[in-house]
Amino acid sequence: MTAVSVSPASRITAISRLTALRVPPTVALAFAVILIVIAWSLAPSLFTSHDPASGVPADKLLSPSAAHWFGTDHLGRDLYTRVVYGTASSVTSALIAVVIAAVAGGLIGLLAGFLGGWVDIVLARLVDVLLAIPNFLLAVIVVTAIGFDTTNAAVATGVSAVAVFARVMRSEVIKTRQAVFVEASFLMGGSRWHILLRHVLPNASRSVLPLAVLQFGLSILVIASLAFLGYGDPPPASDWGLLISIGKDYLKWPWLVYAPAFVTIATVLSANRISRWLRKTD
Amino acid sequence: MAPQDRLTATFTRADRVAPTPLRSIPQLRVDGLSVSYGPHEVVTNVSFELGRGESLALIGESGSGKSTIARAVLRLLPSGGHATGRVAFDGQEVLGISERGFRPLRGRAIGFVPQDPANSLNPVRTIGAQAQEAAALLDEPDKAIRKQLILETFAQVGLDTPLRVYDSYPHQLSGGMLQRVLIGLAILPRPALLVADEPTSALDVTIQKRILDLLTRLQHDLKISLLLITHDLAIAAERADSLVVLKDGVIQEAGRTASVFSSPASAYAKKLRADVPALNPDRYAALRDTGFRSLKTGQAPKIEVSAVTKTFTVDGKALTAVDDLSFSVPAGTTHALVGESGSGKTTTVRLLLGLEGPDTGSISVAGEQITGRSPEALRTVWRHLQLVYQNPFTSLDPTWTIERLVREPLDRFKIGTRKERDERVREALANVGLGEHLLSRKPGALSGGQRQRVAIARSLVLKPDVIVLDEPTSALDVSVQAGIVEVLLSLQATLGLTYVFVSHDLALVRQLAHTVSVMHRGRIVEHGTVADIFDNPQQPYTRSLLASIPSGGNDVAHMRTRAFG
Amino acid sequence: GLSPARSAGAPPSGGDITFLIDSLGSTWIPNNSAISSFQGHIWGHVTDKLVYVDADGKVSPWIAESWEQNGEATQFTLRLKKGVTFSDGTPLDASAVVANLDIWHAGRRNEGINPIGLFPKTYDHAEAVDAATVKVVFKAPTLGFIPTLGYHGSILISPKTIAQPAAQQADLAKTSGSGPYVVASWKEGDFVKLVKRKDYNWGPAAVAHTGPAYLNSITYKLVTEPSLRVAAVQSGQADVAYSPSPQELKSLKEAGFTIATPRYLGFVNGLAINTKLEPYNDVKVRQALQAGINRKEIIDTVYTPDWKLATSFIQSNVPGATDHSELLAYNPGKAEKLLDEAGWIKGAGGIRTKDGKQLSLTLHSNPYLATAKSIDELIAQQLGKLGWKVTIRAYDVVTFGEKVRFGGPAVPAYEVTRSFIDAGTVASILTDANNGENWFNLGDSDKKLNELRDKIAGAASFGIRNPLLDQLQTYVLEQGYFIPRTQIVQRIYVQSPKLKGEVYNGIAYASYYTATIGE
Amino acid sequence: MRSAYLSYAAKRFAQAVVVILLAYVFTFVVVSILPGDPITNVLRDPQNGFSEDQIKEIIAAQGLDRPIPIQLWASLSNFMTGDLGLSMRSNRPVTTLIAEVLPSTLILASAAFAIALLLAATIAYGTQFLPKRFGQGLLRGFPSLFLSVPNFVIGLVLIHIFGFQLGFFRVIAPDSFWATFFAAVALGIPISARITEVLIANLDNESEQEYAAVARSRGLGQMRLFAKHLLKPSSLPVITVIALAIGELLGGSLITETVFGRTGIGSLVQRSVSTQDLPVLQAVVSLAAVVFVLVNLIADLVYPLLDPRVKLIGGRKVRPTTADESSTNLSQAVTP
Ligand SMILES: Nc1ncnc2c1ncn2[C@@H]1O[C@H](COP(=O)(O)OP(=O)(O)OP(=O)(O)O)[C@@H](O)[C@H]1O
Ligand SMILES: Nc1ncnc2c1ncn2[C@@H]1O[C@H](COP(=O)(O)OP(=O)(O)OP(=O)(O)O)[C@@H](O)[C@H]1O
Ligand SMILES: [Mg+2]
Ligand SMILES: [Mg+2]
Repeated sequence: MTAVSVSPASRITAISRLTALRVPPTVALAFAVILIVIAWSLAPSLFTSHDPASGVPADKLLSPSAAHWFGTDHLGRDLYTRVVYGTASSVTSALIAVVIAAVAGGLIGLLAGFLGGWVDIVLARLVDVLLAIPNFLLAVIVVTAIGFDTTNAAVATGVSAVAVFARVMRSEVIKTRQAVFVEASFLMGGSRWHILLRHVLPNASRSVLPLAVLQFGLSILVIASLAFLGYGDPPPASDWGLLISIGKDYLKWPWLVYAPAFVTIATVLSANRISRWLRKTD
Repeated sequence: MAPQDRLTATFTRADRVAPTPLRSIPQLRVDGLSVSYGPHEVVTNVSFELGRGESLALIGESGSGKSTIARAVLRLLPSGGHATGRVAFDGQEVLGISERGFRPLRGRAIGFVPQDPANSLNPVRTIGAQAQEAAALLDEPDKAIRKQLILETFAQVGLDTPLRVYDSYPHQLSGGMLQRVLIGLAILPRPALLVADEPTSALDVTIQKRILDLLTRLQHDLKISLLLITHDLAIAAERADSLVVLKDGVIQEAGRTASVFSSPASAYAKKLRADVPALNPDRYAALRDTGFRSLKTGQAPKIEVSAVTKTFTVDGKALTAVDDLSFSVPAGTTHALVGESGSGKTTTVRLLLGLEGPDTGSISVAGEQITGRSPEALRTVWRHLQLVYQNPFTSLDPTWTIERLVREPLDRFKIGTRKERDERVREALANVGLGEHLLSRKPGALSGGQRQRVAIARSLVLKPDVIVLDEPTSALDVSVQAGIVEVLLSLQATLGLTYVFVSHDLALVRQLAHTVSVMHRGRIVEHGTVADIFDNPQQPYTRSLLASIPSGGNDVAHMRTRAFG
Repeated sequence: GLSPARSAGAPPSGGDITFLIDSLGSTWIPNNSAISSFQGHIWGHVTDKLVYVDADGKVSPWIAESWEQNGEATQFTLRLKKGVTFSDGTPLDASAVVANLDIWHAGRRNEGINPIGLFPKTYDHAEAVDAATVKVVFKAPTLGFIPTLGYHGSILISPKTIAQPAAQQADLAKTSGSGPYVVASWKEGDFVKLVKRKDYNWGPAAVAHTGPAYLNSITYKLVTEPSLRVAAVQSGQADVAYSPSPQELKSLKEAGFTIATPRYLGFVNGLAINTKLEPYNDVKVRQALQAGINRKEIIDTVYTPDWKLATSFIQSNVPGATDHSELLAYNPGKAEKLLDEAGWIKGAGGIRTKDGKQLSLTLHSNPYLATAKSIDELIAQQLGKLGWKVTIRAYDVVTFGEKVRFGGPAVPAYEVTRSFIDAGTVASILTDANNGENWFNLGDSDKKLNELRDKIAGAASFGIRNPLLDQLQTYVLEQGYFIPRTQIVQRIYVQSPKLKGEVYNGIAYASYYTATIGE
Repeated sequence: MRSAYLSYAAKRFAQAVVVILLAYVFTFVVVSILPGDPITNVLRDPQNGFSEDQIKEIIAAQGLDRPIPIQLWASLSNFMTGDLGLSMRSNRPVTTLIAEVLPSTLILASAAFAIALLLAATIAYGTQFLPKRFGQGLLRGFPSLFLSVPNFVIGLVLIHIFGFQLGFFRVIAPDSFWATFFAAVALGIPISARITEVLIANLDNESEQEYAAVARSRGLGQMRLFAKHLLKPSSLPVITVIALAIGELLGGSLITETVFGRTGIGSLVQRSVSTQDLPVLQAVVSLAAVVFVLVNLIADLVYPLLDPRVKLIGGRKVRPTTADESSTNLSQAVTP
C-alpha cells in the first residue's frame, strides 16, 4: 500500500532529477542496461536460481518459457542462467581489452605527442603498422600467438585497438600542448613533467573517455567474434560470444543464438549511446 | 560613369513583394517577440519598429540576445530555437507563415550580412558560384549579364579586382575582402531591409571604419532600411537613427539615438555609456596620477628594449615581425603598444618574456638581462615578470579549480608554507574583486570577465613588479572591460606595478596608459606620452588610426579636443 | 554396414551429387594427406588400394588378386590384377607398387614428403618379380602388413606423380590414381570435383561391382557450419552432409533422410589414464572413475540411439573384440565406496580431498571431435556429483598437438579417438617397448601387460591371438587403465533419400562408386 | 605548388614502403613467438606414428631449426625479391594460393563497399529531407544499431531468412549472385555505419556553419542548400574514412567468409592461423598493409586536389580542421 502511494512520487522526482541532469531518456535507458549488466557480473546468483554449469540432461533444448526465460541448451542447462553467469567474463574481458588499449595507446600517444621529434617519428611508424593490419586480422594473429582463451582474446582485442587510442591521444596531446594555458603554466614556473602530468594528460584524456566507452562495446563484439571463430574459453564457460557460437550449431533451436545475441546487442548499443552522449556533453 | 551610377542604372528597386506599400506601414515591426532555446527563454517580449530607409541599432553586451532577435526576424534560428510574437515585414506577418511562403522574401526583400566573414562563405566553392546564387534572385536569365552585375557590385563595395575575387575560394581572401563580398551579395538583389549582425567585429579598426562607411552610404543611396547589431555603443551612436538597448533579452531603453545617447534614462544605459572608453577618456584620471608623477620624476626604467629585431621564416620567405624596436618603461607606469593586426605587438610581448629569442638587440627587465637565458634561468625572471593573455577562455586549464590555478605559481616557485599560500591566494582573488565562493569552481563555470580576473590574480599572486597584458580585454564586453581596467589601475596605484599594455583599441589606451608606442609593420612609427600621441599625432599612420575610433557622433568629437594631463 | 541394397537389373547410370564436408584438410601431397580423415573421402574415389577391408574388418582382394606369406610373416608375395592403369595412362604394375611401397616407407623428407607413419617400420625392401608380382621383405615378423594395405594411408599413386616435387604433388589436379573417379577441378578450401573414369573396370569384388561408377560426378564442397550442411541437404541443395550435429539426427530421420553412422575399426572413444600422476596411480581411483561415468546418459544427451554403448576399449565390430559391458556399468555407489576406501573424503562444497589435496581431473577436449566438449561437460557433471573437481581445457588443433600427449605431466587422461585395421597392433601401442606410445605411462612396469603384449605380437594365427586379446581387454578395463566413453562414430552421414547404394569400408568412409541417384 | 605536391607524394610513398616492410617483420615476430610450428604438429599427430627422432630429422631437413633471426632474414630477402615462398600447410606456392582466393574476396569486398556507401548515403542524406522529430531520429539510430550487431549474427540471420526460408540463393553455392549480395550486405552493414556516422556528423557540422545560414538567407531551399553547399564539404572527409573501411572489409571478410562458406582471403587466413602457416599469414598481412597504405596514399594525394583549402607545406598536409576531429577519430575505431 505504501509502495503504491510512494512510487509515483519517487518516480517523478527521479525523472525530474534526470531532466535536471539533462540526461535524455535513451541515455537513461542505456545506463539502466549497463547497470543490469554490471549487477549480473557482480552477483549472478542473485538473478537466477539455476546452476550455469550443470543442467538436467533430460530437459535439453526446451524453448523459452516461464521456467526457462531463454530456454535450455543442448545439455539441458538454463540459457538465461548461462547468459547471466557469462556476463562477468564478457564484461571483464571487454574491460581488459579497453584498459590495455587505453593505457598502451594512451602512453604511446602521450609520448609521441609530447616529446615530438624522433620519438614521434618512431612511434608514428609503429602505430602506422598496427593501423595498416586490419584490426580483426591483428586480433586473430595475436590470439593465436598467445593461445586460445577468453583472456587472451581480450588481450588480442586490446592490442588491436592500441593504434586508435594512440592516434586520438597523440592528436589531443598536440592540441593541448599548443594550448595557451600550457604556456601560461610554463610562465608560472611549471616544469615539463608538471605540465605533462598535470595539464596535458588530464585535458587530453577527456576525449579518451568517450572513446574508451565506445571501445568497451566494440571489444565485446570483437571478443564475441573471436569466440565465434573458436578462440574463446573452454566449457563450461558461457561468455556471450561463446553462447552464440555454440548456438549456431543448433540453429533449429534459434533462441540459442538470438537470446545471447540480443543481450550482446543491447549492451553494445547502450555503450555506444553513452559514449555518444559523453562526447556531446563534454 | 561613376560606379554608383552604373549601379543605379542597371537595377530597379525590387518592389515585387509589396507593390503598393502604405507610407504609414514601417518596413519592419517586431511586436512582443520572445525566443527560447529549449526551456530557456533568452529574449523576452521585445518590440520595436524600423522605418523605411532608416537605421536602427540593437546594442547590448554579449549574450544579451541581439543575434537571436536578428535570426528570429530572418527565421534562421538554429535547431532548438523557438520564437513567439509577431514580426511584420512591410505589414505582412512573417513569423507564422510557412517556410515556403517566407522563402521568396529571403535575399530579395530581406538581406543578411553576417558577423563572421571567415565562416560565412562555403569554403569549397568559389566566390563566383556563391554570388550566382544571390544573382539568381534578380530574374535575369542571361548568366553572362548576371556575372557582369556581380562584378559591378563587387566594384561598388570597394573590391579592387572583382574578377580575381569572383574566381577565388574564400580562404584566398582577407577578412575585410570577404566582409565586402558578403555585403555585396546581400545588396545585390536590392533588398528593402538589410540585417547586419556585428558586421565589423571580426575586423581591424581601420577596415571596420571603411565597412561601416560603406553600409551607411548604401543605406542612403539605395534607401535600404538597416537593422544594425553591435555591442559597441559608440558605433551605434555614430551610425543609427534609433537605438534599442538590450540586457538579458529584455529591452532596457529604446528611442532616437540622439536622445538615448545624450540623456539615457535607464540605469543600464547610463552605465553602458559610462563604460565606453571612447566616450570617457578621463574616467580614471585620478588613479593614473601616481604613474604620471613617477613619469615626471624620471625614475630609472624598469624595462629596456633596445634595437630588437625578430624574423620568422614562413613558407621559405623571411618575415620581419619586429624590426629594430626600442623603448623603455619607467617603473610604476603603463606603457601601451598599439597598432593594427599583424603589426608585431604579440611578438614583442613574447620577446619581452623570453618566450622567443630576438635575432639582434637586447632586452632587460628590472635590471636583469632577458636575452640569452636558459629556460631554467628565465624562471627566476618570471617570478617578477608575468603575462596576462588576451583570451581568458583559453589561458586557464579547464580541468583545474580556481584555487589550484591561482596557487599554481606559488607551488611551482615553492613560495611560503601551505598556509601562507592559501592566504596569498585569497588575497590575490580579493585584489581583483573575486569572492572566496569561487575557489572550488572550474573556469567553465565563470563568466569571461571573472576568468580574466582569475588570470590577473594568478599573475599577481607572485607579487611581480611587471605585468605584461596582451589585449586583456579584447574578448570582453565594455562593462566587464571597465571593471578590469579599474582593478588594474588601482593595483598599480597601491602596489606600484609596471604594465606593458598591448591593445588595438586606442580609446582604451588613452584611458589607462601613460606612454604609448605606435607600431606598424614591426616598427615603432611614433612614441611619446598619451597626450603627445593623441592630441598631436605626427605620423599619417597614427592619424588614420585615431580617425577610425568610433566617436559616437559629434558629441565625442569635441571631447577629444579637450586637453588633459 | 555393407548395404548395396539394389533392385535387380542394371542400375541407372548418370547423375551428380554434392557432398558437404566440414574440412578439406591441408596439403594434398598424397603421402601427407592420405591419413587425413577428410581427404580420405576423396582419395577413396581417386585411388585404389591393394586390398579391401570391409566394415567388419574382413580383408579381401582388390588390386592384389592374391598374396602369400612365409611362416614368420617376414616375406610377402603379392599378385596383381592385370590391365589396371592410372589416369595418366601409366600401368599399375609391379614396379608402380614398389615405388608406392618405397615412398610410403621413406617419404622424401628433405622435400617435405613424409613417410606414412603407420606403415610397418620393419619394412626392408620390395622388388618386382615380374610385371604382376611383387615381393615384400620385412626385417621382423609383420602380421599386420596385409590389413595395413587396406588402411586409408596406403593409396596407390602413379609413379609419375610420385616423382614430382612436393609443390607439384600438392596440386591435387596433377595427381593421378587408378580409382573410379578423377579430379576434374578443385579449389583449396572450397571444393573438389570428381568425374567418373569411363574405362574403370577393377573395383573390389567385395562390393559386387567392378565396372565404371554410376554417378557422373561427385563434388565435395566445404561448408564449415554443421547446421548449414544439414539445412542444405534438407532443402535439397545438396545430397550428403557429413558430420551433422547428432542432436539433429532424430528429426532428420523422421523427415525421411538416410542417416548413416558406420563405425570404424579401432579404439572406442575414451580416456587413457596416466598412471604416474596423482591420484591416478591408485587403482581404486581409476576403478571409481570407471564406475562413475554414466555412459548411457552420454548417448541419450549428446548422441542418439545410433551410437552404441562401449563394450570394451575397442569397437565391438573389430575382429577379436569381446563384450565386457559388466565392467563398464554405471555404479555410483561402488565409485563412492572405492573413493572412500582410497581415502578421498567428501569435504566442503562436495569435493573430495585427501591430505589437503582436492580430487581433481583435467580433461582436454579432443579438437577433432565436435561433440567432445559436450561429453566432457556431461562427465564433469557426473563426476562432480561423486566429489570430483573436473576442469575442462579446450585447445585448438595446433596447441592440442603441442601440449596434450599420452602421459604428459599435466595430462591425467588423454582422450583417444583412433582407428586401426588390425587388433594385433593394439597391444604394442600400450607400452613403451619398440617405440610404443606408452598410453598409460606404465613403461614396462606392468608385468602382466608386457606378457600379453609379447604373446599377442608373437601370435602367428588368429586362433592363438583372440583369447589373448580377450585377456588384454579384461585386464586393461579392470585396472582402469582405459576409461571407455562410447563407441565412436567418427563419421556421420546425412543423405538424401534419392541417393542409394553407397558402401562403407572398414574405416567408415562412404564410397559412392556403387551409388546411384534417383529422381 | 607542383614541387610541394611531388615532395609530399615522395615522402608519403617512402613512409608507405617502410610500413609494409615493418608489417611483414611484425607478423614474423608475432607468429614466431608461438610454441611449436605447424610441421612438427602435423608430424606429431599420433595417427602418423612418427618417433621424436624422425620428427627432428624432418624438421632439420627443411631448415626450420635455424635461429629465428636467420630465418627472418632469409624470408625478408625473399619477400623483397617478390618470392613469398611455399605454404607450410599445403606445400603450394603462396602466390598461387592468394591468386586463387583473391578474386572472390575482391568481389565480395567491392560489393560490400558499394552497398556500404549506398546505404550510408541513403541514411545520411535522408536525414536532410525527413521531418526532424520522427523520421530523422529513426534514421540517426541506424548507425548505432548497425555497429552493435555482431556481423556473424547478421550473416546467420540473412542466410536463414534468404537462403533457406525464401530460397534466394543456394547456401552451398556462395559465389552465386544473391549469395554474394547477402554476404556483401552482412559485411557492408558495419562499415556503412562508420561512413554514415562520419557523414551525419559532417552534415550536422556543416549545416550549423554560418555559411549555411547565410546561404539560406539568400533564399536557397533545403534541396539546393544540400546539393550545392552541404554535399561536397560533408562528403569529402569520407575519403579518409574509406581507407580505414578497406581494412575493416578485410578483417570482416574473415567472419563473413566463414559464415557464408565462401573461399577467400578471410577463409585462407582462418585456415592458416589454425595451422600457424607463417608464409601465408605474412603474405596476407603484407597484402593488407599494401592495400591499406595504397588506399591511404591515394586518399591523401587526391584530397589536396579536391579540397581547395588543403595546402601542402614543406611536404606536409595542412588542413583547417572543420569537422569535429574527435568524432571522426572515434568513428575510426575498430569493428569486427
Ligand atoms: N543555439 C543555441 N542554443 C541554446 N542557447 C543559445 C543558442 N544560441 C544562443 N544561445 C543563448 O542565447 C542567449 C543569447 O544569445 P545571442 O547569440 O543572441 O547573444 P548576442 O547578444 O548575439 O551575443 P554576442 O554579442 O556574444 O554575439 C545566450 O545566453 C546564448 O548562450
Ligand atoms: N611563430 C611565428 N611564426 C611565423 N610567423 C609569425 C610567428 N608569430 C608571429 N608571426 C608573424 O609575425 C607578424 C606579427 O605578428 P604578431 O602576432 O606579433 O602581431 P600582433 O600585432 O600581435 O597582431 P594581432 O593584433 O592580430 O594580435 C605576423 O605577420 C605574424 O603572422
Ligand atoms: Mg551575436
Ligand atoms: Mg596579438
